Amino acid sequence: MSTEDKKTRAQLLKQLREQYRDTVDRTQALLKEHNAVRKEIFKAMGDEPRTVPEIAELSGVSSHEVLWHITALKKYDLVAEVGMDGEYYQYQKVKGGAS
Amino acid sequence: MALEKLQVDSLIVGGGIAGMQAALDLADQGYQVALVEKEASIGGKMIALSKVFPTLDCCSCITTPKMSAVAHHENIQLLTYCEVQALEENGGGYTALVEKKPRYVIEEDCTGCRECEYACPIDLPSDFDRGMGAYRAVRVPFSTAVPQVATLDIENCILCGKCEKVCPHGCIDFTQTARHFEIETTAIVLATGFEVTPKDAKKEYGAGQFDNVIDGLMMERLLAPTGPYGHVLRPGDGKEPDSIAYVQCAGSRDATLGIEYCSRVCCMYAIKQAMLLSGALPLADITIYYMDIRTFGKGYEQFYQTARAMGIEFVKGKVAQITEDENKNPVVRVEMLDEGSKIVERTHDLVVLSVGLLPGYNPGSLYGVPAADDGFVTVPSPNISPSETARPGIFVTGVAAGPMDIVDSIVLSGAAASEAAAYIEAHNSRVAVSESKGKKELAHV
Amino acid sequence: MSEIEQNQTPPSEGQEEPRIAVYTCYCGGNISEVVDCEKVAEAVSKLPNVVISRTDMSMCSDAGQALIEQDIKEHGVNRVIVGACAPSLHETTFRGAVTRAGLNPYLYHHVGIREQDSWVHHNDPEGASEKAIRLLSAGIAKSRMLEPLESIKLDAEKHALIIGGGVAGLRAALDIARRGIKASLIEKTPFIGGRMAQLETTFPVDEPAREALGGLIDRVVEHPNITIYTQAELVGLHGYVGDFHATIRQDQRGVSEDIADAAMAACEIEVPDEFNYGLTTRKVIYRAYDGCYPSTPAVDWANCPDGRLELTLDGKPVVLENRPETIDLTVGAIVVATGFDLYEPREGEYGYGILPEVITLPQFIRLLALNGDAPLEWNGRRVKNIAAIHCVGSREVDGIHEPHEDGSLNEYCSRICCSALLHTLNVVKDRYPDINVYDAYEDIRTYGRGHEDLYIKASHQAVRFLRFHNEERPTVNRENGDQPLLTLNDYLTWGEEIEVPVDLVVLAVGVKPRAIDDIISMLKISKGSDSFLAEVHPKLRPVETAVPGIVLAGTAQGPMNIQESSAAASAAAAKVSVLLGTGEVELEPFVAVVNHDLCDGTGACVEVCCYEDAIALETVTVNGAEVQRAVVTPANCVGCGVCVSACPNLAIDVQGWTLAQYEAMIDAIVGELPTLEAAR
Amino acid sequence: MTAGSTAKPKILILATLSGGYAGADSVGQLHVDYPSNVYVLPVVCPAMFPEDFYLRAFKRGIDAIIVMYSGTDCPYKGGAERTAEIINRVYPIMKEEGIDTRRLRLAAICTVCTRPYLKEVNNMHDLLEEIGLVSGELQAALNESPA
Repeated sequence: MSTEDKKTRAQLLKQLREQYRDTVDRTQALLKEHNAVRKEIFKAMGDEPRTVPEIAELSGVSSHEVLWHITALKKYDLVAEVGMDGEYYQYQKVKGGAS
Repeated sequence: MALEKLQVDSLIVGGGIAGMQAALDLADQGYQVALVEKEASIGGKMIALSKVFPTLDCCSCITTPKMSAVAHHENIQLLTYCEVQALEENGGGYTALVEKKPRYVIEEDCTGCRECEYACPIDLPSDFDRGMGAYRAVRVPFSTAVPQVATLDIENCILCGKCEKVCPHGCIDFTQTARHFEIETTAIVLATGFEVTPKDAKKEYGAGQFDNVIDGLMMERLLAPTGPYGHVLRPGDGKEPDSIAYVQCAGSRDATLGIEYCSRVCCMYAIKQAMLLSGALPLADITIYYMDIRTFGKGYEQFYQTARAMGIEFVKGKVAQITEDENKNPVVRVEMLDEGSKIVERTHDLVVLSVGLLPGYNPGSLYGVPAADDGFVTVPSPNISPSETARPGIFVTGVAAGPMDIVDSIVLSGAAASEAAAYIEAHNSRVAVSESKGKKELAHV
Repeated sequence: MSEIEQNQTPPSEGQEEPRIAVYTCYCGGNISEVVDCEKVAEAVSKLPNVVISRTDMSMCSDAGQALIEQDIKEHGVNRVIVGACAPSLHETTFRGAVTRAGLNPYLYHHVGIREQDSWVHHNDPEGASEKAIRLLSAGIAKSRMLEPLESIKLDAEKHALIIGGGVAGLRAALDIARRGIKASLIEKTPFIGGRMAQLETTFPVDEPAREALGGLIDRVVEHPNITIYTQAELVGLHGYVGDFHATIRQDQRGVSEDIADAAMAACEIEVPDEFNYGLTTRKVIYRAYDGCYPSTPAVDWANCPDGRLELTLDGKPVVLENRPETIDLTVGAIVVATGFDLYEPREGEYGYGILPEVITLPQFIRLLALNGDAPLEWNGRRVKNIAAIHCVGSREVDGIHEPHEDGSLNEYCSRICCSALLHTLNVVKDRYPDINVYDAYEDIRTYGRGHEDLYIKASHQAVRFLRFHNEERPTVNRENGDQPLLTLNDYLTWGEEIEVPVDLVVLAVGVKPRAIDDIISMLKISKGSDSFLAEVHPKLRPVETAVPGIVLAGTAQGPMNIQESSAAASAAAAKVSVLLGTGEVELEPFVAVVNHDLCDGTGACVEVCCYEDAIALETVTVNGAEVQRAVVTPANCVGCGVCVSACPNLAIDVQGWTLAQYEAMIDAIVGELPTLEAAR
Repeated sequence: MTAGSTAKPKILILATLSGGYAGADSVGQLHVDYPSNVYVLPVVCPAMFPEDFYLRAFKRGIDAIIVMYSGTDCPYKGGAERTAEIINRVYPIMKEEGIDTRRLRLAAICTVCTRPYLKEVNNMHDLLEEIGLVSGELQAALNESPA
């Protein structure tokens, strides 16, 4: 990419950021919130297999929300399902996956 | 600048099962077809289902080959992420103005490798998984999507550029803008489908606030092999449910919602799900609260009797209210119609609302075909011409023409294709015979 | 998705060493929930010539197909096997995929491991996995011996035969004709229009049935591509898609237009009128109804002694005789629109046949039509109370209902009776508001668009609904009083026993398959478990039969209302247009081939072959000598293989299904299983 | 899974595409369980197989063969009669070779003959439990008539 192209592109991106400022701000806030929640979830999980109610109990995040984040993390290989405890599945951080 | 132009015999609006079938039935007869789908992939509602009644075939096994056939058919132009914005009459046919939304991904170069998706930091509740799972702001819509290309959801993007950095083919293109083009067509088939009763419609059922009260489409995702949890778990806390209840007519045959019609598919999908659940969770108790069981189609009554024989409990009762106990278990209050309307309360782990079908779109103003009182497209002589609308050359199929199941949608699409073909033939013979049509130029859009 | 790639046999130049790719499909869990697909894929990867062995969630998806195409292009794969659902469902799908990648479609082989494996061995996953390996091994063995084949292209007659002149047949004929294809419609009775003509009004739009039907009939009659044969039946059929030869027998109408009315007046033989379901009589020279098509009366030969009718016209004796004609038609496709029969209740079922007050819904509809606006009387009494009973002859359950004479039960829902009954009860309430109407049901199935309104309206019009349970259906008896008594436990009121004296009982009888075994055997199509005609698959090929070129329209396939019949008929017409539109059909290349090096002209094959001009001895020149050798005409060969076993020299095979391939498959089935990694 | 499991008796079904094969698919759609050592091969019409074909299969280790043809519903003219003729000629040869003739069955199975299909399969399975592998019989016959 030539310097000229890069410049044009940078300008376009800037324009796009301007145009979508509201949604970018909203999404950035969402990301921040997700990161905070996940930090709590990971803390609660430690390196042990944990069920959703256990994580919820330890983290103070609602079990509904914990399940959603676990589902998202599992989909992108950051958390794995490792077994079952009674009526609940257990999840564990994937080594090298979760930060 | 002149608009790009596409000339076809028939324009199909909607790429769900009904639209795909109509497109295939026309294209197989040798007509040029343009299929316009507003979403990033075709497949419609059907592709998100688990297994389908009454054969219990896996849904993908029916849908994905049709998706593939549509994509590969030499007579079909597939136009995803596109919407018709205006329609004009044009010499006995129609000209549609279509907008293609920017994907911010160069379709031709994208291989669907999903590197961008893995790199994207934004997790969003996935519409495909009815909010239970997550997807990223840039993504291939689902594993069997057609086309297999990524789409960037600019409304939920922080423009961090991570996707752009990882894409091995340099496909991410933030400079894309909407494109417009015209489709000249003789006939139009509307296959605009449906939405289901919104979660918050029934205040008596918790207005969508209870985590463990879900709708039938959510249960489809839980039962699907590609479902969000990989198991049937309740969304409130991931518990494997022991007791599951279905509330029939949750949004149909309900004067309080102004929806008096029967949605036609809910009895069968509830029974089918109940059967699949008793396979997935052999120890679970499954109850279906119903007013009338309407298993009217070919093989459906036998399916119902099999479900009864399997031990699924059918209770003739109207669910008046759903509340939550302190453990977030849903509690249903049932008017037992078979016991003189006695009121009983029962607690379940998970309640599934058998929500009804609502029209997905009112084509009235744009296409000039009126909707009837029930919101679906008016069909003036349903007995003799079940797919003909009030406007010449415009036909309707699938749930756009009223609630119907997949089998009936597929058959009606064959009928719509038949009617459209006859209309095209009559139109072509009207057009001056001497006027050589020549080969149709199909612009790449 | 997992993949195991090996390169046991390097690609060789020139000669075609088989390079086989095997795909084991999870089928969205349908297979993988029982069969260990990964293990199967690993096992078959060890077999000779297998260069690729993969699994996938859904091979028939676009991505799955793309994978096959990619492997063909990038890995030089020249044989493809997919282990998945039944071949009847997706074999053509995968043939399409390999064709797109430039491979001959007949180098594809499909192995069914769902219907015949995972779905029937739930309790034996180990055995199911072993079976999958053996079936795939057999497929691989066959695949090594596959050869590229070319489909047989034949001219197709742009002409369709439609059997049945009811609304479905008419609709199909019209749609086919409008596509520029000739349509010949045969109707058994003297008049077209079928059962729709017997209705007064229709639902969901309340319109005079004959007006809507008349509009359709007018369009059919006026269309230049359509020929109608009434009093006509199919009596013979041979041939195949594109070139069926149908023999039609047509009775004579019997009377000409000019003497028709006089002849009708002079005719003295009266028979029950089936148009009114026996409520009235008609003469044997008759019109079905005013305004019927054709309008000329016809002679009902079946009810004329010795097929002759003697009349006195203008004082002169006239003898009318039936001299049936035979018509031969060559057609490319056939639409079966033979309609349905009504369930006839057993004697004593709800008092039917014993109590004159008990009639069927179709009879009641005719009664209302004949009655017009006059006060409703039946059996000499003014009708004040009517009871209607749903599900008569439908939803029969083993153990509760007595089987029919042939041992069958009508387990299905007849689909049309609930809405038809409520529509009719609303007509009663509109016309005779003072009549009390009781409606006994188990489930009200007003499922269709606009049908629920019929139920709502009936409720508003004070039709009294009573709900029974299937295992305790209502009874109708006449005890002491002179009125029949409907008795049932009504579960809408705590299951208490209710007795209602009524003047008329209307049975909402179900529909049942037509007795058309002769047509079924001529067409070689099949019935489903409910005895209605079977489609290939309700979603993949909903109006096609397993016989190429023969499609289904309307209630021959199962219960449907008018709207649904029209839709099915139009869909069937679309399939006919696809088949015949180009004037050419493609046939599978699975026909007999003779190896002239082995043939010595015994003629054994010619002797056993039952098909005209399929195989014959011809004089050919071999090494300068004129000898007799068997020669196959592919278009006439059906590929049954009768000649294969008859040949003493093993000189004949059916291509695509050779004896050697079967032997190889058997060897693979009994062979040693490929050894897997030691750990297993 | 090891080679040892090959000792399970094997039932081969030659089923017509228009009859038995579709019937076996119908059984699948009902999800009814039956023994897994049953292998169905689709055939156009079993009239194509000469007598030797059956003998060869038994000698290779197929323990039972059920030919599921379409009977009187056979879509091919003469196919059903011809199949029956050939099968009838196989029986005496089986006897000669010392093979129990019950190992070969001809059954008319239609596309929806699910119960007859299951009956055939289960009966044959039970028979094999009783009479064992075909290899035993062939070995015994070999011992009786030393070459």
